[in-house]
Amino acid sequence: MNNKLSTRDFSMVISLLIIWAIFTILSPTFVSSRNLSMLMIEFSIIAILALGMFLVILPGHIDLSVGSGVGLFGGIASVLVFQYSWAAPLAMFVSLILAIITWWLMGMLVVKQKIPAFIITLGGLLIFKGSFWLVIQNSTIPVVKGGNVNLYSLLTTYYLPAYVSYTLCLLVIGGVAYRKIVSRNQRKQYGFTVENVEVSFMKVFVTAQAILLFVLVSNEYRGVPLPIVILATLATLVYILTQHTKFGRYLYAVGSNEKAAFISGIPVEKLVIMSFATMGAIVALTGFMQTAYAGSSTTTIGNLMELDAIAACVIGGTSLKGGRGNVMGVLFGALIMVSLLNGMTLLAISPEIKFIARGTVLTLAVWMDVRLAND
Amino acid sequence: MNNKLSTRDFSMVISLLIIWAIFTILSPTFVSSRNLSMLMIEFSIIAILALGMFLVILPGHIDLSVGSGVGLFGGIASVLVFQYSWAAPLAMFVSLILAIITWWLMGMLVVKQKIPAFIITLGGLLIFKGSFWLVIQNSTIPVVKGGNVNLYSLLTTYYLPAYVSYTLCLLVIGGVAYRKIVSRNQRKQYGFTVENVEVSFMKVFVTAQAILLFVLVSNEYRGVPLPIVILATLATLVYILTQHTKFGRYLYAVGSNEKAAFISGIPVEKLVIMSFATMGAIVALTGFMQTAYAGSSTTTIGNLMELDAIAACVIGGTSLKGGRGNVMGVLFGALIMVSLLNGMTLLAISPEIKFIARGTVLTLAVWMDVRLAND
Amino acid sequence: QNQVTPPSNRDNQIVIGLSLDTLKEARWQKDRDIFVSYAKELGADVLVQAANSDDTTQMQNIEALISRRVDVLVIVPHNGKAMAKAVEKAHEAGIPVIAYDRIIQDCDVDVYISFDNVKVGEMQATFLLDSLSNHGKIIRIYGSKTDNNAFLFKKGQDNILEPYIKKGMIEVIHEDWAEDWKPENGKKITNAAISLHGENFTAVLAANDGTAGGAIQALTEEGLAGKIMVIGQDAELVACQRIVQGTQSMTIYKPLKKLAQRAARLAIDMAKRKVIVAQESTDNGKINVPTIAIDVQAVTKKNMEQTIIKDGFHDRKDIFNE
Amino acid sequence: MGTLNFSAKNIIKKFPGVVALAGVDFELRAGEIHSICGENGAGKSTLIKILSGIHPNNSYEGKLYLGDESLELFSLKDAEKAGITVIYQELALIEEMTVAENIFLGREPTRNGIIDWHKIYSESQQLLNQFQIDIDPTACLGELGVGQQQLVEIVKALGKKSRILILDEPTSALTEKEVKVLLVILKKLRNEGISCVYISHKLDEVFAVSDRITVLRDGRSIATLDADKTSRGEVIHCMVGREIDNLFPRNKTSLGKTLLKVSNLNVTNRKKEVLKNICFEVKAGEVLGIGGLMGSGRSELLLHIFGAWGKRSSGTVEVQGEPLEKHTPAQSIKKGLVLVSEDRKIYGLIIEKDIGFNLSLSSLDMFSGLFLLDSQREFVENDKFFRSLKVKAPNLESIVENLSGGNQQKVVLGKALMTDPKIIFLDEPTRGIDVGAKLEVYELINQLTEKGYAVVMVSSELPELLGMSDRIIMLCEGRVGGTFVNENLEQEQLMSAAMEEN
Ligand SMILES: Nc1ncnc2c1ncn2[C@@H]1O[C@H](COP(=O)(O)OP(=O)(O)OP(=O)(O)O)[C@@H](O)[C@H]1O
Ligand SMILES: Nc1ncnc2c1ncn2[C@@H]1O[C@H](COP(=O)(O)OP(=O)(O)OP(=O)(O)O)[C@@H](O)[C@H]1O
Ligand SMILES: [Mg+2]
Ligand SMILES: [Mg+2]
Repeated sequence: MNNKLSTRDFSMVISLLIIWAIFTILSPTFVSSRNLSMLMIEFSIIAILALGMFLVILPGHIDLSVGSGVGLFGGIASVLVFQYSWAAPLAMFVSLILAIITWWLMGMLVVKQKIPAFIITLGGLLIFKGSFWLVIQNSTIPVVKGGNVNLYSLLTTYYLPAYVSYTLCLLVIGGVAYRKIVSRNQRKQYGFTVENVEVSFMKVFVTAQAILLFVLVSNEYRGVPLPIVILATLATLVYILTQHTKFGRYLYAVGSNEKAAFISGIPVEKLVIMSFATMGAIVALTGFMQTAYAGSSTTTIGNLMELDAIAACVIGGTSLKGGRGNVMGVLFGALIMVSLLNGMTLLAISPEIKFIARGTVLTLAVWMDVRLAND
Repeated sequence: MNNKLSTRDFSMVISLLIIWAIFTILSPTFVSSRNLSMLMIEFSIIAILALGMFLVILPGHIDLSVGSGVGLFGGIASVLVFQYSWAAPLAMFVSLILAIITWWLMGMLVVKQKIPAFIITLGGLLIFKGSFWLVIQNSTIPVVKGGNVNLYSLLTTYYLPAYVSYTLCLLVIGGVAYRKIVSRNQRKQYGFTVENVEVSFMKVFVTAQAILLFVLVSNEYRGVPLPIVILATLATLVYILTQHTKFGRYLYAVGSNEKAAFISGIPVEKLVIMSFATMGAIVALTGFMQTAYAGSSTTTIGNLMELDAIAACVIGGTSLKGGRGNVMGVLFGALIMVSLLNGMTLLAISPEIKFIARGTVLTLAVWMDVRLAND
Repeated sequence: QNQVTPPSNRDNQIVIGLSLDTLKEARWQKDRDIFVSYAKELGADVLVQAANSDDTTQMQNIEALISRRVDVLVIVPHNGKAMAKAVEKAHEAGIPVIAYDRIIQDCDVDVYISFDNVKVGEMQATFLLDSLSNHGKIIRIYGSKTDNNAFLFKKGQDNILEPYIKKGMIEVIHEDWAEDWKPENGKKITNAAISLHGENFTAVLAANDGTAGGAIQALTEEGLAGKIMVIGQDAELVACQRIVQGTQSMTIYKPLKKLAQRAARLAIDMAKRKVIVAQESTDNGKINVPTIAIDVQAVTKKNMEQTIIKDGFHDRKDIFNE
Repeated sequence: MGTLNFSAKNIIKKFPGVVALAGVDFELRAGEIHSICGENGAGKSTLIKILSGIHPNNSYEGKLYLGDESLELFSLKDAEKAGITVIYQELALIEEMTVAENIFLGREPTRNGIIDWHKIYSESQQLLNQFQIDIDPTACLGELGVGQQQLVEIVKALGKKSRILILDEPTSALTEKEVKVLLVILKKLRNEGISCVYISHKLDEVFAVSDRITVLRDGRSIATLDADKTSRGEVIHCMVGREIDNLFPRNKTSLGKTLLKVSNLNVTNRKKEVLKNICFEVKAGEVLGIGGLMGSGRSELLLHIFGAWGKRSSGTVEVQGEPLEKHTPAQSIKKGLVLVSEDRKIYGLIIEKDIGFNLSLSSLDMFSGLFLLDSQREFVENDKFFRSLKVKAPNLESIVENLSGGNQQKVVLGKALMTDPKIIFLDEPTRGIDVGAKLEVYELINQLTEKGYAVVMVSSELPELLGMSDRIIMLCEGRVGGTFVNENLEQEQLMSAAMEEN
């Protein structure tokens, strides 16, 4: 069920198509392979953060601190790389660990001390911002010493060579098909009704086409951007996590009825702490990508990203009360937000209008979503 | 019930005293009459907004849009005054009405369309910001034409003449004493336990002293600042509203169990809409005061004020789930926040540290609050 | 030395209040450090405030400084119009005010000392024209539309460019405001321009080194870095590094040391109620403010040595990161 | 090893202000069904919470024993390890999840980390079949009625294959039919050597299944009786400390004019026809009983008339001659119509506030002048109801959440009555309350009808319907299946009306 399309999802597909249509009409460049690649990179960054946010909202909490977190942990890494000339991987690893610990602590405070996540993370927002500025001394810290490249800087600038992306793409399609077959057989052997072969085949086929098309378009420019690969991997993980593992299902359970979950013997506290820790890791990852994207740590990195992440989740039909939402939705939500911004930048629309448009779309999308959910 | 002092309130008084003590030691100027007046003005502005937020959180909603609202409706008024040379009172009145309508609409969307307030007001945040910049064309619009004064500019710059404040102060004390006596008699006549006379007297006496002290100190500088009078009035109103009227009772009921409230014949929807409308009025008022304080509408007016307002409520023991909290708490919360900022500014502490300190205190205060609530 | 000192400080210790727009950019930290250390040499104390580019905060900061009874106020207004009120308040308290780097409008501020931002914009434009020999397609990245300094820079650039744009010698193929001065926005804007118009443009005129950095990031990824000239301003360290690497063509160096030290001396003189002599004057809408102007310099690979490094604004080894 | 006695010795449990248990001895023999009876607030649930580790070992005095060695429970987990499974008074299910997921919640089978959904679905199907419960395991729990959810909860517990099963009022939301199913299941389990603690206020169930009965009163264990050697009378006597001869003391009153008239009412919800062509009327002084199976639309009917549910596609509702449509509960109450809903926790009470707050909630108009509330008068009024309803609690300031079910129910009733209504809708008014409290509710109904009020009472318990109502309507899939005047009626007649095929 959770993996079948709902009116909800349709509503989003529609909004997305509308937005794309409008921009394409206003400026055909919008669908140029180059711009699409750019869009994909920007999309990956927001979407990854949104996935993390999803894992926190699912059990009914929220995280306002991710924005400044992105700045801080991106900053720590670049300071280590640029000023202490550590190797990029090491620097990123350390910063990652720090982030996980920090969020783990916040999670502890939330569950053990029963302080609402809203507050803890609001506090975090302020503390991380301050620390961030201290760490980079309000200056500009590049992610790599003069002009050359490292793992850090490549995060958002590397494109897969054609052959790699084709192999990958084949593997993925193969995987999907295999999984389909397996689950069909399992369903058979358990004597469930099995959708007839054509349908299954179509499903796989369509998926395959979509992926292939994407690879082709990207290769037209420079190839599949690394960020999108990272996103794809993470998304798949989170999908499996939330739909097909205990941890994920428990997140839903806790989100929709904590008391019941507890009585059913679910380790509520551990669960929440873990979801926060995961968020920490994702924040760090986003931090690296966002900083790499800007090329250097500056005081403004990450500003308001928490809002974008939350918006993405909510537009994607995640309930802020917890217990409802799914990965697909979140991805769509993020894609809507990003397309909007990218398109408007392409049209050099003035900031005032950008704000208004963002606000309107956010509200409309959710409104549409709610309407559809209610009939 | 709610007007008895709880451990909660004590926890706040203590935190406040600690903060004040520290600052006074670090810089005696902190308790200079001038600085206290300044502090009172800054306090009034935040506290007023926080009271509005309180009315929205009580029935279980939240408002993220107040920050940009403050900017926008302050801006509208000053544009009308400065560019269209309207009379200040008229301009403010119009802007006020607009604000009320806007929030009334947001309320409608929340209750009729069932869109979570978090989203609506997040949308509002973006839309108002955009509109604000449009309205003032990213420029700086003074609240009054060249150098002279008007009702608008006086909002934060007028100080009551000594004799007025003394009369006021006497009236207030009289009122308190009278109310005390009345309620004692009523309790007697209904045969409830009555606290013994000494206690009652002490209470009144202490209040009286506090007020008197405040007036004396203020007069040492320029007199009681108008903003604090506005705040006092509003606070009293909101206190009566929430503790001694049907409306207030209903707010608590809806906040703690909307369904039951509805079945019990409470006009839930009307109620929420009204609380939003009230918020609108308060936002406009805050907008005027904040803008008057800065002397002119500029693009940054109101930034992040929503966070301060929410923080004030939460520090003051208001539950974000709704249904719990009281005016006294909110005032204390606001006072803590403001004292902190004012003190650090006085010590010329660098912004980074300010952020960190704010975050820490917010978390600590709430943590303390929660701990005390749990024992 | 036998001047009237305000009653506030019983000891003759002079206290200067320095209210900065922001410390978020490296440049202002330098201002602060130089100003403070020099003032100390001259035997004065300095209270520093930074407002995170927020007018209300800056008002509060100044209120605080007045509460602390400083002898003189040095203000770097985030927004020249908004700080008029602050000046009045200071004067009510009998404290003289110096406008530092940015004029404060519509009030009787005592002195204005700066290299003004309009001039900076003009200088950028002039350099652009010279090195393009007045012809070419360019991208313009303005600063945060909510920050009126962005408008000052733009004004300066326009003063020079307008005629050429009218004549069609300079064609602006893409222009946009970088929200919040964010480098990534500078990058997005540049990307948008490339997506729209391909690679046929010759220069990017950015509002500061931060946004310039964003633009260069985009160009690098496009393989255009170095081929297309990028102009910024502020002489941030990274900018200087880019200049020596050749990815950025020019930045504007504002000899902060001169400015800050001059300002510090000025402040102390005013605190001692000495008479100030200023050649120029600037109309701030209310009065003609006595003005002390300090020249700015365009910095390129060529004159890096004579300017930045000579003044010790940045160390050579940092710039060439050896 | 399913053959060990589970016993509690001299348990004392105090809560701030209340002594919930003041020395309880309880022994559960292997392979017996042991019922616990007691008034509301006698301490049954509290005892259960102790037996299942919710109130951890150190939070009370007394000891637990499994066999002869003492058993220390600090958490649910411990209890589960010891083979103890509990079904609590309030459901512990996730509405958003499927039936199957709920059944396996907390113990999902996994294949190298991945949940084996197929296994979950097929096994839950088997479980459901095994107990002849026909619910689709892939259905979303939220779509089921309370009764069916209750069954799912039970299946979930049974699925854990534990040695000791504790059920706290499992049947409060079940229909006769579902109850029968459950009782069969329990007996089956007993024969498999699983011992079981059974709590219910429905004595006929208690006598139907239990081997022994322990009676609690005011937190003390009064007696432990062998089911086949004792009688209802004795049990009730132990519970309430006095004889109760007539369980249903309905005394008819002369009927007045028609107060409520409903004619060909059709109601839809989410575009689904739920109530079809319903007609009935209620006269002053009359008690109209409404029966039917779970999901037959009884609560929905009341809720709609009250203005709290569904869209009316056609038909009229008249209260004292005036039509009601597109109205809100607020308006209904003004017109003299009140509803006491079936789920007091969700639709009845502001659980976290005190008794006074709740009692006066619907009647604040009475106490508010232009603007202000007269809290003194409010208090006096509250106090009147507090006493007249004999709510068992320290005072008006005590928090409703800490009251036992029955007392909570009284508070809800008090709230309704304070609005001084003409017509009163009671939806399952005696659900989960004890004989004594029931009696009080019935007395109340009598008083009301004597005062010339009209009462509409929905109940799933046929005896109650037959005992208390003057006329009875049986609903069947949203239609009126039959209307009866309550004279020498038989349960069978009602049942057939409720299930009659159209
Ligand atoms: N998150 C879930 N919650 C509840 N049921 C689920 C969930 N995921 C899958 N199921 C159900 O479990 C069974 C097997 O699920 P699975 O996704 O492994 O196979 P499937 O549904 O055939 O896969 P596909 O969605 O590709 O057709 C199906 O009946 C599916 O509806
Ligand atoms: N958490 C609590 N805090 C304070 N008092 C409590 C708490 N839980 C129960 N009580 C009190 O303990 C007593 C026993 O409550 P309990 O729920 O066990 O009664 P019960 O026998 O289950 O009644 P019912 O049949 O209505 O469920 C009641 O007086 C109740 O008010
Ligand atoms: Mg119970
Ligand atoms: Mg029902």
